[in-house]
Amino acid sequence: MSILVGRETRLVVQGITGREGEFHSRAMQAYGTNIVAGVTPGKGGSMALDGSVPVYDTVAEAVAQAGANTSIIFVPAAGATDAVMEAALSGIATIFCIAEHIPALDMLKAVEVVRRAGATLVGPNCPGATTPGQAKVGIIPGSIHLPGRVGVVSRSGTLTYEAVQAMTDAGLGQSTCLGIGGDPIIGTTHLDALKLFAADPDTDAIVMIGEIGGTAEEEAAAWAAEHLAHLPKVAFIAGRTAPEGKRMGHAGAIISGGSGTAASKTAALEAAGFRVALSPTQLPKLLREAGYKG
Amino acid sequence: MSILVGRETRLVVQGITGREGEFHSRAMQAYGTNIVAGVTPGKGGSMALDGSVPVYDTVAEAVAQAGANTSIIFVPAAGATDAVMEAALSGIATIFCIAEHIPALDMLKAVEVVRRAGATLVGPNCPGATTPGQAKVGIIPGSIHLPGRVGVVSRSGTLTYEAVQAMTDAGLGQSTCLGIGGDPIIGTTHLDALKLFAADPDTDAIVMIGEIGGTAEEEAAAWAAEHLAHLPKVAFIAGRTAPEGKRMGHAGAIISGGSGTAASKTAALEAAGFRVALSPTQLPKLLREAGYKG
Amino acid sequence: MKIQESDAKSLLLARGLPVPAWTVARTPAAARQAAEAILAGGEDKVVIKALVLVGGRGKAGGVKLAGSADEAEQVADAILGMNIKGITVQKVLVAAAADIIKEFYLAAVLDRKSQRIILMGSAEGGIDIEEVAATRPEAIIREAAHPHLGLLPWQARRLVFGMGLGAHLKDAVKIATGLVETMLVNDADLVEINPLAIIREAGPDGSPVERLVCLDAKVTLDDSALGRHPDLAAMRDLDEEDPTDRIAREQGISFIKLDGNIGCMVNGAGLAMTTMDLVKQAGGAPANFLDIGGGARSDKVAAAMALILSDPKVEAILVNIFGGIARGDEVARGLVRARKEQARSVPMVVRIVGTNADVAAQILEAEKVATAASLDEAVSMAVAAARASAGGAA
Amino acid sequence: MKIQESDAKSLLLARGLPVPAWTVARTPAAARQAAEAILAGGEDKVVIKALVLVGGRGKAGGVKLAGSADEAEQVADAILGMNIKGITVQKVLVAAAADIIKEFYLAAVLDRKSQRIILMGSAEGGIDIEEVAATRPEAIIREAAHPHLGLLPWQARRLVFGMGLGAHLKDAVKIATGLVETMLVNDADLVEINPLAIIREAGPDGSPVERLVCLDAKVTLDDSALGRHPDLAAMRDLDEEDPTDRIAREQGISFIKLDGNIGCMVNGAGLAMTTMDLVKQAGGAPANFLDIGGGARSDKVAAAMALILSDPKVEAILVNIFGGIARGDEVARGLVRARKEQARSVPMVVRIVGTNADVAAQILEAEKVATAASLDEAVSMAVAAARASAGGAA
Repeated sequence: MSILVGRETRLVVQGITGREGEFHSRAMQAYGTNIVAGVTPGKGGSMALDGSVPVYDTVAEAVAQAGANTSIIFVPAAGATDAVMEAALSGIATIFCIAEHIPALDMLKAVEVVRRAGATLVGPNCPGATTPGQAKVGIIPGSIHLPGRVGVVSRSGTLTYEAVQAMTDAGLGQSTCLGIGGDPIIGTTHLDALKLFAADPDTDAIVMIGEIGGTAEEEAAAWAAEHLAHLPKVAFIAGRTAPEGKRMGHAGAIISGGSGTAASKTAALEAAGFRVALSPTQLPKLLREAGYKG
Repeated sequence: MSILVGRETRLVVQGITGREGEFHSRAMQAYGTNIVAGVTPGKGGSMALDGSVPVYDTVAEAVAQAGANTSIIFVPAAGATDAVMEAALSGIATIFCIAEHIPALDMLKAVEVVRRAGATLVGPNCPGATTPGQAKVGIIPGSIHLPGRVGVVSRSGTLTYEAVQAMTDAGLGQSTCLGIGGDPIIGTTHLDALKLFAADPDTDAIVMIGEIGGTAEEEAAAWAAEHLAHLPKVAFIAGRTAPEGKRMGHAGAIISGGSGTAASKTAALEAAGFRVALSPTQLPKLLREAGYKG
Repeated sequence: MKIQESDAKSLLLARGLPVPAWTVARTPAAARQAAEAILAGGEDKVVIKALVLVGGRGKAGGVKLAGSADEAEQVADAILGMNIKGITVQKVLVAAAADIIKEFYLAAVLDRKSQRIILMGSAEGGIDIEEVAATRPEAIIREAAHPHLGLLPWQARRLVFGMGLGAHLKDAVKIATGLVETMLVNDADLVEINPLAIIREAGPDGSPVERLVCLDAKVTLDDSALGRHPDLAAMRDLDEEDPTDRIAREQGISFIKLDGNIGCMVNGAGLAMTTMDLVKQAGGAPANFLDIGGGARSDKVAAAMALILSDPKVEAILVNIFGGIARGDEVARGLVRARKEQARSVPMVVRIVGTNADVAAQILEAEKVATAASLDEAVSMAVAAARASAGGAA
Repeated sequence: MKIQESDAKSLLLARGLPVPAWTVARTPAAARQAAEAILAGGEDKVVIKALVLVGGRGKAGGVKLAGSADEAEQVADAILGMNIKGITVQKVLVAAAADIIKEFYLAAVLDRKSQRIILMGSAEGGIDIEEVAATRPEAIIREAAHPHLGLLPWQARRLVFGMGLGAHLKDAVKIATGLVETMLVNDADLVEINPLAIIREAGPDGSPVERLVCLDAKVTLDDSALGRHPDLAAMRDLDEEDPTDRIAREQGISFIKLDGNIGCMVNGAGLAMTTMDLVKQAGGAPANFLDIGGGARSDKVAAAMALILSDPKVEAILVNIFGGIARGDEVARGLVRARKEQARSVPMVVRIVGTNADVAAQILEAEKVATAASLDEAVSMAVAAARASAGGAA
């Protein structure tokens, strides 16, 4: 199933009856994602998406009665960490949290709970993941994808779409496209994503999209140098012109004390064998140059 | 090393410069226990026990510099749970907590931390453990022991001494004598102790001392019925005459709502193949009757 | 430590939970006055409940309704002074009688087996939860609070839906969460609401509305944590505390009065229970449970002796000390001194083993105190002494 | 959100931490008055510090001592109105000048890598911690707070001993614990004390005593949590906030002004940065970072347009929208409307792809707006338009 999502995904949508939840659930269903349940406390017993999906009061019921194994959370920030913990402690294996503006200290606690439960969290403030031709869990437009063997991971939303579109336009299909989110505290890091791709027999090349702030790209690069030497790898880092000390939209996108710059990330990636593009549109060409034949 | 303590024990005493800490440290040292370090915040750099034991400010130092692997805590109740967590998160494998009157909700948090750290806690409100002839960690009088192959576990303090004395008087030596403490929330239960004894090649028979309150003895009995069928087993339960609804000294020793009675525990133990004594002095005789030849 | 319903309700109120107003009255006149105020507010009836720290007051006739101030005064007069399981009722709680639509049970308990705070809920309220637990365990919903984060909102929701309280989701979640908070903030062992009830009352515009409220409350506090909660320690009900209980508490001695005639002084709770059990088994009757605790200095020994002798039924004393932290010689000296200062004289049998038992033996011998080497022997001697003493007195 | 030293110190005081008294003065006269009071209290000198939300005020001359009220007034007069990194100083903090024996560094930070709150301490205080971290990392002691229980007392002790503050164990533990509490209670990203100092001051009997105090304080708050802390949100320093910053914040638009002449309107932070980078790479200069966010309704588009045009240096606008949640047609309609309402006219290049991009194209074509199919093409067109516009203006 490539990584995280695929044909085996049995999705429960937490917040399925909200405006966003319903809108994106329809889009996911239209893409072919197997949505087996919705959860909205107080609406248990009703049906959503034109009668096709049962709604439960709790995730535990969605797991027990509908066999859900994956969750996507469209609950707003104030209730999102609770929803994440509910999913993790009710037996969900893979959790996607879309909401932005979640207080970092709330997420810190939730991430610890998720880790202790042995579950995987993607996000928050992320667009989700798509395994083209199989399932999409999130808000990435389905139309930009092409099935293939390149794994894409990114901290951003629309920048991911841009990169994926460029790949698709060049005929380079994707195994899974994963947006991990731009917040300071996230469940799945670039490094975690690379480890998943490394273990995936359906992924033969890597596209990594990063941005200024933190050292997550550097850590992923260091690991890739050792463990992914055999795979063609390309990267793009946004924020080469960002000034120091200002948050560039994402809570995590800030250069502080001279660390987290695009230059330092680019240097680390190049040292680790990535070819680093100056524009997302260059990624397909660089991937070919790196020896990718797919 | 029988269980929990023995020749491999490298003990750090937390609170070694206090009145109780120093008194019992001398007794443990006299018994032959290898005390490698003491901890008293602010007295790091000094020596305790007539210059024989270095004192550190933190348990981490005691582990790093003196190779401590076991800790005994003589810190009073107000600081005891913090000391337990310090030991567990500083790399100590086995922790004994002697203090009584620790608030149960504090201990509940600490027990979770200990479990997550993969350490073992004995107590609180316990007399510790002795592996006769090897090491004693705690406050059990060393003189009552005899080396041998009977494992003793008890929720009580002086009642344990009574039982051990009876065994020794009858020439029945002990592999390890363990007092697990009488509080409602404790790190090592009767069941945990039985599992340790079951895995110990030096233990050939079991003496289990319980008392009214809770269902820990019943749970241990149920496990023993299945896993310790081959071992001679005897038990004693204190509190046959205790009235309902009154705490008999130990915070955990209370019959409530008709559960936790000596009668129900005795029945469970007998059903599980234990011979249940009416007095601690009967234990050696019953053990012989159960087939123990040691 | 158990606290009265009125104090328990105060703790719930402090967490913002819905508890109907109440008044505590120590006289029929005060109860009448409280009832008048409630009836003047438009209520039909008041409920008058005995404030005692034992269960079963309802069955004992300690809970009654009244429809007028006169009736309230009569009912209060009947309940005040009533003896419920050995406790004389000294105060009553007066409140509006609720118009109950449905009753539930909800309690936060410290669960020893799982080492968690467990929230237990049932759609069968107002009844004996232990009976429900024994006969129909599936009628009880359980939710274990996170050991470090407390009850998480989704856990509260799951419990509430399981209890069939989905129609009152928001209020019920608040109450469930508030129960665990009450436990955590006050170091309680138990916070029980039985019944939690949906009641019918007059809304702002006079038309009837439904509301979820805590009609009764029971809270038990962790004795070990009272030191850090002086406000809670002050809730100890001295009305129901014997003078001997108070002295024992102040001396750090665990003491529980029983019905027999053999006073017991032991170090260690397990050994103290064992000593009682053996006395009973030998045909005697223990007069008390008494654990003098770890150190057992001589002043503590003297206080324990006074406690035992304060019970006029005591006809013999059995001292059983296994020295560990407690040093036998110190206990022996304390016994000798206490013996000299005591108000009345009853036979005493002493057994001291363990640390410094030899010195103790010398001290006791010098004072001609009867001693025993083994526990069984000490018990037999004490039972015999009590019999002789009782025979002599008869 | 950054807050001023005075507000940061208030948050520390609220946790009971030792912070010497201070006064905020907005005029030289007010500074004089504050100095007079301090000097009358027996102090030798006062320190006057510029209150600005940028670092390096010391090097910029924004921190000075004064030994008399006259001197304090003069110093305050010099500092007030000073320009520090683009910020005009509008207020100063006045406090007694401490008699410092030794300085330390202590900060609680939200560490992304370990996903923990990390307490960082160093015996080298009052200096640039980033320099110490880069050159002598062993001089920094780190302690990660428990993710659910916060900083445990033993962790605080270990840190304090590691920093060589064992002689002030109790106070230092309280400060370390208090820093993490300050972070947790206020949802801060950073709570920094630099310097934490041992100072000499007059004791109760007049003889000198040593005390550990927080001499400076820096706190950054989590923007995402301000909604639940209205008291903290009120600490936003409007003195240092541009009118455009305020409008952007109120509209939920991420906006950062830069020095160039090509205004950018993009959806998504990563794509917005990328757009800026490509403009620069193509030889242009971005005038701003602007992320209109997820929904991008037409009123938000209009507000974004107004923000961009409020910068007189802007000579061309580049709109880059990748439709996902944002629908391309809605953005296009917003652009058309904003175009009609705008105060001044500059060339605009629009690239809309993704959801409803086809409808968007029709709308823009009908209004004769310049469009581009690819990002690279859009950037080239915008850079060319800005050059032409600048040429025309010259």
